[in-house]
Amino acid sequence: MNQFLSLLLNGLSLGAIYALIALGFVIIFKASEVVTFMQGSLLLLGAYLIARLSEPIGFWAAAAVGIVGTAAAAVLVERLLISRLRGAPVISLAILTIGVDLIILTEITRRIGSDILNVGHPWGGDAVSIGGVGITTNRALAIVVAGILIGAFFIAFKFSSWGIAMRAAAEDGEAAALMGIRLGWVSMVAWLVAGVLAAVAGLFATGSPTPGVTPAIWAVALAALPAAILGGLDSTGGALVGGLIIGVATAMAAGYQDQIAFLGRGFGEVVPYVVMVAVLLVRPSGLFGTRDVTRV
Amino acid sequence: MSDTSTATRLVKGVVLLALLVVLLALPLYVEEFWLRTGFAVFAAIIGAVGLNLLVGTTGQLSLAHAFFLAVGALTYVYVSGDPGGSAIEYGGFGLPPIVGMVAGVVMAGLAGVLFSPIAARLRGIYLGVASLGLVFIGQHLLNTWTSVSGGFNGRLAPAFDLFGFSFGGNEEPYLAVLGVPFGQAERLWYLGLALCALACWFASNLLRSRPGRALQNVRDSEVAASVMGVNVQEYKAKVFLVSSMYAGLAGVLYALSIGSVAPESFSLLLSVQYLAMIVLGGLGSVGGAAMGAAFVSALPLVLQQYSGSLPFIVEPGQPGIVASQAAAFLYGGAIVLVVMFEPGGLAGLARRLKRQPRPPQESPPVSTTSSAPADSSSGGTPR
Amino acid sequence: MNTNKRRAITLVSAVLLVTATGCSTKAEEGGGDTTSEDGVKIGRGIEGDTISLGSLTDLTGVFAALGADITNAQALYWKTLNAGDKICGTYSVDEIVKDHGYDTQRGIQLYSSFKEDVLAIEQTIGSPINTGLAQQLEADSMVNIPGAWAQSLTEVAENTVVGSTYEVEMINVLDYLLEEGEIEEGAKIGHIYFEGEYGEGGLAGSEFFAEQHDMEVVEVQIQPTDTDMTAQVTKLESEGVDVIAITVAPGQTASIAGVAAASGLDVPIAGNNPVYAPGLLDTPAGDALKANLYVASPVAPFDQKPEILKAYQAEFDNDPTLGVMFGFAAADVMRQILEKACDDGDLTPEGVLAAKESIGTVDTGGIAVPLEFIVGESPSNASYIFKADDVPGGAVSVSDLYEGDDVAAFVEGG
Amino acid sequence: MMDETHAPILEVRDLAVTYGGVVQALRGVDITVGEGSVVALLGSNGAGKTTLLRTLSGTLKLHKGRVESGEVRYRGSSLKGRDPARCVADGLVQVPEGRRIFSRLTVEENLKAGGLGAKDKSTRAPAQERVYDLFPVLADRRTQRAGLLSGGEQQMLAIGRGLMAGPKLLLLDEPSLGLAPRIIGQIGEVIREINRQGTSVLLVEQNATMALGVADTAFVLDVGKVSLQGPAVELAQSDAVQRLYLGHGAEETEAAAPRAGTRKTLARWKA
Repeated sequence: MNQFLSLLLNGLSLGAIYALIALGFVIIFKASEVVTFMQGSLLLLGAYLIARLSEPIGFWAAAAVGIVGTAAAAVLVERLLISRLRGAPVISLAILTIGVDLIILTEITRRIGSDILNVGHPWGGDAVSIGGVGITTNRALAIVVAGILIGAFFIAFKFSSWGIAMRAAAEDGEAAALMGIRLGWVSMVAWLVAGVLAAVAGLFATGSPTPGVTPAIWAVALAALPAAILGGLDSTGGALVGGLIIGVATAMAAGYQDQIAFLGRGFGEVVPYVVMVAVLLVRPSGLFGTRDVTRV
Repeated sequence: MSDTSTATRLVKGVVLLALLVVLLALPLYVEEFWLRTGFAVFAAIIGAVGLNLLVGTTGQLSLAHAFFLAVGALTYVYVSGDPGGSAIEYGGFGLPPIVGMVAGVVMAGLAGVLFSPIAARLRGIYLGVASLGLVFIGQHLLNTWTSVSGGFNGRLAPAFDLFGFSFGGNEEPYLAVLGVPFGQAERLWYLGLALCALACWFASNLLRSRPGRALQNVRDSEVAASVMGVNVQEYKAKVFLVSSMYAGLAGVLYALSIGSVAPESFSLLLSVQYLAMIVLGGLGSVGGAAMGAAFVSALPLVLQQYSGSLPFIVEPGQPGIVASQAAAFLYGGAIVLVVMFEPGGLAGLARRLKRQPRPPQESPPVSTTSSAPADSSSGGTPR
Repeated sequence: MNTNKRRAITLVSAVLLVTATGCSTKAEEGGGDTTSEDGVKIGRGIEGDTISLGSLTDLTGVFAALGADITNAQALYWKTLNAGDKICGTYSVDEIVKDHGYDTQRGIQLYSSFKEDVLAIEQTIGSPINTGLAQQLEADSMVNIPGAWAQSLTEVAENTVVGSTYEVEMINVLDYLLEEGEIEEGAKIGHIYFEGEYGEGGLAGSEFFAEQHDMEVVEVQIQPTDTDMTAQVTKLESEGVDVIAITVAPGQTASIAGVAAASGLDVPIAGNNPVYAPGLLDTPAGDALKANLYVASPVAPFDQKPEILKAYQAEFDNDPTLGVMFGFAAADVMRQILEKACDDGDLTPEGVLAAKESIGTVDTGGIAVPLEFIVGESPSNASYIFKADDVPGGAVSVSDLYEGDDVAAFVEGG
Repeated sequence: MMDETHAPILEVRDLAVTYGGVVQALRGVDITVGEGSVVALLGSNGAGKTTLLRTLSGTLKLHKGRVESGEVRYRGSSLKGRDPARCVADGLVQVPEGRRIFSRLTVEENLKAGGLGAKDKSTRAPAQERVYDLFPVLADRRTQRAGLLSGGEQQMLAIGRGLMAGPKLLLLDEPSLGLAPRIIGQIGEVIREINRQGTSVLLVEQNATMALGVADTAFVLDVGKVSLQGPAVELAQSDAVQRLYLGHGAEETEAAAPRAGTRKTLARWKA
């Protein structure tokens, strides 16, 4: 039972990180009609900046710079590339982001080289006990911060001008434009928010119990893609639920691998994809996605 | 009009023929490394042409190509390979390689058919990401099913032979042409060239045929296509079949090219590389896919080979950009530039250089948008 | 149009004929061995007074850390040698280094790009690449030093594995812990290992050891891409293990040590040599690693060979890992084999292979464990055991050369 | 009725528009909307009505259309190169054909979205009150998803949404499309009321009965050109309009009439 609770808690913390990234996917999709494959390199970029800067300027300043820098990079990509291709086929745009991802990933990999960069979280490898179940402070904070960020986002999404503009634009871009909503602005803010979310996810994804910044954390975003898809690519709530499902399912599959040994060792790795394909078979637009997303 | 088109076709025919002659003569001159690189390029071309049928022509984004390549490669080594392995034992039927090759193509096609109900249910980007899942699930399967795959390190691929003529391994019967001994690399080159030419020929015929046009209609608008009497689901399933069979053949050649197969070789990166090939080459064009495949698969090797004489690339071990990174930058950058400025890819570029106007159905990039604005005077702009 | 086409075909065919009958450069290439002035048979890979050695390394992929250090160390080794004794008193060594970025296909392609030009290969990183090359190595009599220690590598005569196999390493480190009283008879071993031969090798070692000592092994398999070990360690914790054996990569090692410390699972951690990199000491798990990690290694930590560290640091300014020691050891083994071949009067590839097989015990002067190359057997029964610490290389020896009591039994039995 | 001597709020002079440089949608169109008036623009499918509106609202570029020649002046200054957001901020607001309400947003959110383009943010609250006064049914359903409204209610929401930005000139694109006659009548009354409150209106319609009943002046667009124009009352009496838009035989005539941009008609067939 203790093992179960521990796995659940850790799964939720992992899921919180996935949810942050998945939310980025969804926001960008809604605002720009782009399925971005570069969340992974944005996450890596954020973590890399924070890790490199935390020594000279301290963790908190580094975190601020890293988050701002990542958001700036995302906005730059939107302004320089995406915004100029408004109306281009979704597949072309997705492929474009793969190209950008490849460039950023290669460069950061080159810069990291063979090191494992330490982010220098003030909480280091500390652990806390919640109801008798141990979890690293980093992961506990991840849940809290992700909860606050996602909550804040949902409020903004529901009530702010940008939120309404974005939902309107997502539903009918031309009609929104006719209402005087600047689609370019909506799209830019979306990329900015996604950049922030990716950097924050990177901040926690590289803390204890993961060793630090290596190019491998790029793959974390890849596991968040199924989370976004299974929730429904155009559903923000779906991103949250999808992230948590993937996180918990992955942790459980890894923790109970003896019981599911017939599926092959190391099954936990593929759980996100298995869950996603299973969900898509039943609901082709994801759990909460609108069925009529035919434009993709 | 018909005069010019005849002339164009003639020019095209002569160019193709000259290319073929050059390709046939090359093994007499170039070194084994280039022949092996060439064989890998031929394999990549076959795979890229197949993926292009799916993504470029029918507009279905697939990231699962690596999986279908794996099915082809694994089937080949299992059907034609012998049981073996030391740490991890694996089985094999030891049948003639040609049987293995055909089986590889058929099995990959079968895998495509099995996946096509999912493909039929999903559209566009949902399909893309679901197919991404297939790559991961496939790799897990390969790593787990060690009696077939040989596990993490993989297993050796049996050399190919056809009716006693060996394309590797023992190199029998001995053959020399104009004093050049034809060893494994030379023989494989011709095998690759023949299969590749066949695959390209079949694909261009398919595109020109009635079903080919139907596929393009499916891409442009599923609704419209079905109104016009195209059975969309059936066509989608069929194109998945053909595309994955191409991938299967590419997988067999991939195995022959490496000499062994390891699950790790069939990662997401491979799928992304194939996608890069067809985007760079030009979606929907067979020649473009071939050019893109040559570019993406040969670039890292060529850069590595000439790293000494290229100013921006350092020798391995020195600080700076090494060849494989330079290659990654180059094709990442090329993808961005192509999507931004030349959606027709290399094929579009070539066409533009020739300044030959084309009938519209050959030039457009993928278009999956079907949400025509309500007014009747929408869209309808010539491309 | 038909006549036109026919004319074109005729023309092109004529061109083909002319080009084909023109001299083909490849046709004149004559292989074959010759004999040098001092009566040594030479062939592929030797031009004048230079022996060319190949290197298939990873400078951009997952094993870039290892690859860079080995490559640097070998370059330094040959530079020193070329300035001094040379091989056979005559030949200097030239390296052809290729970076495959841990891409199997690229590795195989690159092999074909230099196989006509090199006498032997001093470094091949990547198990799948080594597996893929096996047939070709045999066909080309290409002596090769893999950057890996899998049992199956020893079964190819050309492969020259510098160190004990993963099985032997794991038995040694566990045996050491038992001897030191860190674990006791009847203990429970939790083993976290990679899928694939590397992991399976380590696991076979711990299972054999457990059998000998009435122990139980709880196995947890992971994939190389896993980074968060929480679920796995949680499982081991709930099983109440007394020691964690690991056959993983450095990233996972840090995570395992970190999670174990955080959850209060304060037990020794025993690892195969690839589990550790000194960079891990900077991570939050650094203290846990220093406290609990024991690693079996084919090469000695720098404290045993300070002169090598000094020489390296004079030349390169990165923080060296034990990859440097391995690079030196591999180059030294290669030198000894070449010298033996030279003594035998045959520096052709076949001669080098014969020298490798007949060389007997190779002593690298305490850089690596003593080696003897018998096809299908672990080249050594010994390992160096080290702990993590804040010193160059990140490792301090806790024992001299160590050979566990059970290794002999394992080698005979297995 | 307003005096025709007022300075026009909108002047279209000799406007020619093509799509993709090939398909000519408008050729030499002249239209004037007087300040404070209601102008009806009639025409069949493919006549160029929607193209004209796109030119006015700045969305022509989204459809790869281009102004080849001519000029559009709104309140005395050229609209050239003005993007949709600028147009809305300047009080030129279009209510698109087919309503295009944001069906997954609530009624109130739709109205808020409509107010986002207003230059002066402080006008949003009063504008919303005005819309609720005009359409009490929307006030009752303010928290409902817009997609759940009836067709007529959706059209009212679309108009209300357009009013949120405080337009000086409201462009209405076929507000009667697909609605029952009774509802069409209501829409006509609403248009009159909006006009009374000081907003000029350009009403694009196929339903000539309603349009000519509401408008002061009217233009008939045919194959990208203005074929008839004049006071709405007079036009309603003319033979041509009687035959084409009010009377019988409309279908046959339309089918027989030559069309610009046949491909656009085709596009409709496909969709």
